[in-house]
Amino acid sequence: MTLAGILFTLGLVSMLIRRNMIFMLLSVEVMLNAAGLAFIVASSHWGQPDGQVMFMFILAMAAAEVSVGLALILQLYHQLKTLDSDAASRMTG
Amino acid sequence: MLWLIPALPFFSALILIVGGRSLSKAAVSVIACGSMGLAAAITLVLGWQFLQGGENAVAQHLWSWIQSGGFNAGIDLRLDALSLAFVFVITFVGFLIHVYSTGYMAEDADFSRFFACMNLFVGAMLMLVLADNLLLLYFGWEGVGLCSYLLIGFWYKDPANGYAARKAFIVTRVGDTAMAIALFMLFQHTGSLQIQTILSGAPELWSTGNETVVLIAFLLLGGAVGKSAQLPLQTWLPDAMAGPTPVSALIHAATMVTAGVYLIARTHVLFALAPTAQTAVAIVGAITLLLAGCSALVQTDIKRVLAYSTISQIGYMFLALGVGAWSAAIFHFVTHAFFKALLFMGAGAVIVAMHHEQDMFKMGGLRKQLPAVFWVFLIGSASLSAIPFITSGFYSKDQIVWLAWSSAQGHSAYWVIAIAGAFLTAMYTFRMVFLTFYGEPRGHHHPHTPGNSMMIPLYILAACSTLAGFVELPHTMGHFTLFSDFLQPVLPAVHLVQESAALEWTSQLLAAGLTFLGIYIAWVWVIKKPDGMLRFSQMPFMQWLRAYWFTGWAFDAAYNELFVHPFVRTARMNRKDIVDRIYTTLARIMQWCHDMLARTQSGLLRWYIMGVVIGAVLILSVLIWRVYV
Amino acid sequence: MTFDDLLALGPLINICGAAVLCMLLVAIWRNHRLIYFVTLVAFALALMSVVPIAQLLPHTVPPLVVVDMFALFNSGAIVGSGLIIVLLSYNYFEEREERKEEYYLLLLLATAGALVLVISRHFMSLFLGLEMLSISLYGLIAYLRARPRSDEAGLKYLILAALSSAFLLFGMALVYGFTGHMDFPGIGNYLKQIGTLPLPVIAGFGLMLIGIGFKLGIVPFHMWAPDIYEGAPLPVAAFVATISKGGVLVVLIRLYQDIHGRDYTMLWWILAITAIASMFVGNWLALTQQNIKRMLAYSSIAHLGYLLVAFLSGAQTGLEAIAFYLVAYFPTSIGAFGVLIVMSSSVQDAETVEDYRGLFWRYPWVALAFTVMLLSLAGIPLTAGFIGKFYIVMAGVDGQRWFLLLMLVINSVIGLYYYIRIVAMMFRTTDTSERVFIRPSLPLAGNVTLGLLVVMLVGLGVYPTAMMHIIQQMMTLIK
Amino acid sequence: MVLLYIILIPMLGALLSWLLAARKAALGRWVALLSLLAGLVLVTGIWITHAGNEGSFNQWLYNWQQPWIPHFGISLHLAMDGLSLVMLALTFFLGALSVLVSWKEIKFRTGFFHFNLLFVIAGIAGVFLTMDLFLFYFFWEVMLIPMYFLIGIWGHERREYAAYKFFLFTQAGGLLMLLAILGLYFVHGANTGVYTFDYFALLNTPMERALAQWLMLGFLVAFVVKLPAVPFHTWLPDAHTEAPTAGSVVLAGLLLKTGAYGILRFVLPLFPEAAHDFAPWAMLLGVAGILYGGQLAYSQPDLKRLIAYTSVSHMGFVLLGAFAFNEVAYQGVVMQMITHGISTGALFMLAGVLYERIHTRELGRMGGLWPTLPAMGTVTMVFVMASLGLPGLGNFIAEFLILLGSWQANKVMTILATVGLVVATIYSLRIMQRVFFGHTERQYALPDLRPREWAMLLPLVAVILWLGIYPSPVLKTVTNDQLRMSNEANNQKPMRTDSSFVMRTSITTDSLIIPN
Repeated sequence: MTLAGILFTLGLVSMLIRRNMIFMLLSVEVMLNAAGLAFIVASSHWGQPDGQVMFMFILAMAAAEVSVGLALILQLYHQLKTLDSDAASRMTG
Repeated sequence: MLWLIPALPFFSALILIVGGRSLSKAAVSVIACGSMGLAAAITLVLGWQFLQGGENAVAQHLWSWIQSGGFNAGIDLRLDALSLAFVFVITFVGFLIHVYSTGYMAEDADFSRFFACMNLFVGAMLMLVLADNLLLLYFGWEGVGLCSYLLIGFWYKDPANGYAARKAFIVTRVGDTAMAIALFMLFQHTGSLQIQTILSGAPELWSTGNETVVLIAFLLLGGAVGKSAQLPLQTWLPDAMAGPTPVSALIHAATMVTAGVYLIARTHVLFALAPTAQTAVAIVGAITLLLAGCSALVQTDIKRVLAYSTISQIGYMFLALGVGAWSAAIFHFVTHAFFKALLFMGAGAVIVAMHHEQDMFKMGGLRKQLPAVFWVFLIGSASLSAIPFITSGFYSKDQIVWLAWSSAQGHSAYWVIAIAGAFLTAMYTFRMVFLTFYGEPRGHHHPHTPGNSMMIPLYILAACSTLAGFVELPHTMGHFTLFSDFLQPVLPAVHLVQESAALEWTSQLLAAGLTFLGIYIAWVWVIKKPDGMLRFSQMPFMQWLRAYWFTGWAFDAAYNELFVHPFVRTARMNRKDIVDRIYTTLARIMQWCHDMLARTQSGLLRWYIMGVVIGAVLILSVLIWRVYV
Repeated sequence: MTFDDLLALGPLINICGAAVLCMLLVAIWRNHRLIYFVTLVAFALALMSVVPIAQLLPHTVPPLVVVDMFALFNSGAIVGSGLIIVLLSYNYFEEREERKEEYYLLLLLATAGALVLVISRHFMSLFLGLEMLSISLYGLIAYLRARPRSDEAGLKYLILAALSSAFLLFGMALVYGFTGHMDFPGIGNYLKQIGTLPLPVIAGFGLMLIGIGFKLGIVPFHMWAPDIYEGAPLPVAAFVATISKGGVLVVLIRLYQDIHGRDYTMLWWILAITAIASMFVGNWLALTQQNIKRMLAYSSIAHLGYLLVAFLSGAQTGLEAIAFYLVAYFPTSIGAFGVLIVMSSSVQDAETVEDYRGLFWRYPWVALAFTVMLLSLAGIPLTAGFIGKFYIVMAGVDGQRWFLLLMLVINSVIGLYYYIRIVAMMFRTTDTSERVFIRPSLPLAGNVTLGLLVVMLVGLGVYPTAMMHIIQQMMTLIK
Repeated sequence: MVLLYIILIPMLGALLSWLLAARKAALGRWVALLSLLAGLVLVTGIWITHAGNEGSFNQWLYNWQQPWIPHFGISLHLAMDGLSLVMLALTFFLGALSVLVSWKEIKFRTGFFHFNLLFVIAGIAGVFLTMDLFLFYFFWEVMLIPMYFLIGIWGHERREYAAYKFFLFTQAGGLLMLLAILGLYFVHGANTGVYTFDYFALLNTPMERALAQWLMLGFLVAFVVKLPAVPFHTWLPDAHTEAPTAGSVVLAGLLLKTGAYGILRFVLPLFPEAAHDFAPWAMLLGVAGILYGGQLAYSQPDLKRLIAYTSVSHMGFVLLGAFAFNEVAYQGVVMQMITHGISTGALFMLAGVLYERIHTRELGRMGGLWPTLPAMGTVTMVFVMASLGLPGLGNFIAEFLILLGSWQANKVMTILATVGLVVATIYSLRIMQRVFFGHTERQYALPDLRPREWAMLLPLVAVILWLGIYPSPVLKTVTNDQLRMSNEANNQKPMRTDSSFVMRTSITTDSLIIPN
């Protein structure tokens, strides 16, 4: 459980400090997996299958997210010629 | 048919307002003077009946005006001796002045507007004196104020006239508010504004000197001093001379300014119950007559002299009222109406003759050019300065002088002041006469005698101001008391404490002597050795004094500093309405919040994430804090 | 899995089926019109299928979902608004994108997600629904690839949404880890037994709140909203503003009720603070906003705040108020976007306030429609928004939440300003000849839809009784 | 049912005139005018028929009720008594005149203009008639939007700013009132189990003092903003100044009156006790308004702005009288509502007529107009005198009665208010001086009043004179309401005054039983 917590925070922090969008995506993944881990632990603790099921869902969803995310990043890269997230700030106010 | 008396002038005023511009001057004069003449005639008839029929009042209820809760005021007229005296003067003198005006205003473009206002005024004034309840009286009271405003500012092109007009209205309005409050109090305590109810009810309701009634009386006095240009609200009258001369004659000499006298006489019961207030009336009158006399002494404008003398004469009336000599006050009112109207119209004649020149120092020597005017003016002046035996002014004023001392509330100080006043009166009056009619012509005009329409009223008034005095003779001279008997049912007789004829003789002789002395000094001053007087008046102190008196004891300056300027300044300062600031600031704050927050919407992904995280941290910490603390 | 279950899940199944159908169609024969109609029919069917379900309620499909009146009502609302959005979409995309068909696919999926959310009473279904919703939203938001802003918005939404769902998941995990239950009632009962809230559970709820709050776009998780609204295609923006938020809100309410959130004052406090913050921040941000899309985003933040006030009033009328407010708010804000849609040309969205200068004198009917929408948002009588706001205030007074109400009043005054600003702009008479306006494509379908919406809003505003009656019954059943 | 017509007539007129104006502008004007005249005829007809039989105003003349939102106990409940009757007469009278006054002034989009104008009037009529608090709030809000358009579209230079200000102020007040209404609703429901917005049901709702005071304030704020009283008055000068003439007339003549009406109809009867406790403060607000508004009026360089501030000053009297709790003051207040509506409306019309001729509102650029416009000058003189409270004109009756009544309640305030009369004189005379008197270099060649202008000004002159010389009809008509009011006040708490007559007004509340 603690490990999960640590992972989660790590992901969060790296999310804050990273500017490269790819890495941001990665750190989100890390956080998600941390959550998944937490579920596993919980389910083993209660001896229920639900946790594992949940983890499956998480994996699937993470995969989907990554795919869509990468596609978007690719497009954005075509336009901005950079992966710097700060470049993608054309809407303000 | 009582209602016709005020209705006629109102009606003709209405006609003139609506159709005045399309009527010819002749038609206008016929309508205006005709209505006045009719009213006067009706008054005579009614007066005759009144004197025949023994009952002491004729009342007429027209319709119920205001009916709200316990409050009830109708359009009720009531004619008794007191109001009859006033109505007579108003209609009769009014009629003469109207006739006179047809000549005086002949050249004016706004002929019909003038007569509309004049008629309106007469109507309102008649309402005032005929009203049976104080609210209706207040109606007339404000109505005459309006007309006075309109007529003072009649020549509106000159802003100064407009200023004088507004000053008159506003200053009198100050007095009116006091009167209004008096009305509230009277209603609160007596549950009615019917004059008769109040007068009959007051003695049961209040013991003498009860502070409520004293307060009421003082407030009424406030109203009175406003209208009658007494201290401390006298400042508007001299400026009011900006109006055409007939206006000054009718409104600011004969009728309106005496409304205060009427009010106090009308509510004399209340004043009798409030000795302090009554003394105040006397003191106000006394002081006013002195101050005004002094100011009159140094004026250069002939009309301003007369204005100040009016103030001073009304001071006499107040003095009389203050010492409980009710009928004496009314008597002086009647005679004063005659001779002051006469004087004003004479002055008007002179002014017309001099092509609207009002400065006495530009006149002189008119005795030759305008003999007729000179004679009537002389009669008027004589009456004003109370030349013994032959003038009405003597009888009325002398009565006051004597009663100021001898009556119950009288006091020797009053007497002294009154005597001094008589002296001053004689002095300034004849200074005026000499300056105007004697000596060498100083102006380079070629005066022409005015037409009959102006002269005939003068002759009539001259006759009146001589004869009117003989309706009331002092004890020392056959004790003939027609007038006071006539007023008896309304106004109680004066209580005398000194009955000694010797004292009265001395008083009268002294007064007469001082009068002649005054005339003599005036003669010396103006004709015998003017240069000597000049040198005398060149002394620094005298110069200061002259300037001081000339401005009417600098009351105007004081009021400007005290009231006018502060009001105007703050008004100017606050033109933008400080309260609005609150809301504009509020709006600005909102805008500021918007700008601040808009900054946070930077479009930077990292920043947004940071936002989320900060939120998360906040929420979690709050939660955990709530648990562990 | 009985037939009743299937029937109870009718709308959901409908939509999912349609989604599959669309997928196949896209594979076989892509034709915009065809797919458009399929989707339309699907939504219509779903909407109809809502009615018969009412008899067999409340119906639980253990363990994941419960179909009670509340759920059904909201499903109806969601499907209905979905229908309207589809109606508005056709021309918008017809003019823009070369590959329009997937749009409907995604839209259907997203709606399905929302429907799942509405009926979910279990972490798993909650999570499933949420992700179905958000993942298809990534696609929708970034749909117009031609436009740079579009996929920027998409990416932002993706990363932030992922982040938030990470929070949500972790929170769930914590709760589950401690309580051993994943279904709301189970959790609720368990917590009732042990009486207090232990720390991990608190933390768990806190994290979940973050995840949900993000989806609702309430302060302080609101920052994404304006960019997404601005970047996304207009129909999608409408979708985000209404359906996704509505669905999530329903879940929040259900969760809050099942775990007896009212017993834990601190949750109440947190929500209260967020509500107030949302109202103020939303209104302030919208105050002089020149871009109407962003303005609507901010105003939706504020409206969520209002909804929370009703929700927090704790009075029975609170839920009624929410239900009614949603019914009033969905068509209103969809209508507002709808006006933007019909006013937009094939190349450019009419999104700045300036585009609407003197609109009334050029296109009076559209302007009137927009005016009605804005007034309804502002809560002026004769519109549904007024009754909605009235309902909320009523709930607040009923629950004696004077302070919240005061905040609400202040905010609705602030809010007035920017709605009226646009109205004023539309009625401005200064001559408009010199500037060139966006040539609006006033598609017939769009106009008709707008007309319907206006009628609906005014109808609700003048004679709300019928709708209230329905809500009443719903409430009697939910207890 | 007739009550419903009173509201519907202007609404239909609004739609018709909008539609017809598209075809021909004049047509729209005529429709608007005729529909308002029809309303006027209807109302006066009611008045005359009921004025005939004595004491008919001591009960509700008409009462009509239909369920609207039964779920909340909201119903379309209209009822009419003397007060409503008089106010409605005023509404249609001024309404018709305001159509006349904009005959030439409004040149573009006349259809939409008249639509808004008539819609405002319909809303106002609704406010005066409704006896259901929800419905009341409904109409209260309905008035605003069209008024907003009137100001914002056809106004002068800074029209939009003024329109916003007007709208936001009144909205803020209105929402607070909504809170108070709902509070009352629930209190009553909790006490009696009957949840209803019905006025008569909510009368005499027992509640503890503190709550009553809060609710009372909630109502009062809305009305005081509308009235307006210092310090909530700042929307008014802008709105009045920027609005087109008709707008100013409707604002000053009618909209402000809804505030006064609200106080008389709702604040005092619903919360007599709380109102009593608050009375001194309310009177203070009133007096502040009288003096402050008067001084600001004096200092304004803009004619319409000056007149606007005079309304602030005059409405102070309303507040003063309403919280004096006695019959005289009450009738004075009603008189004040009417006479102020007429006199100020007339002044705004004159300002508009003047603006059409010399195209300025700056007092500095006027002056010396009397020789060119003597007739207009005379008419103006009448209304200037009215606004300074000259006896013989309606306003005097109103102000005198108010002061007479308030004297019983609070001496100090009354004295200060009486000083207000002097201030009134000062600013009123300033109008005459600056506009008509004085001399001018410019050689004006201006036409004097035209027939249409006579047609709209003469009735006003006639009415103001009539009210000044023979106000009894009005006073008779509104007599019963204040009986109800003052005796509810009395039931709660004996009058704090030694006057003999206020007691006489406490008569049994048979006026509350509604004939069906």
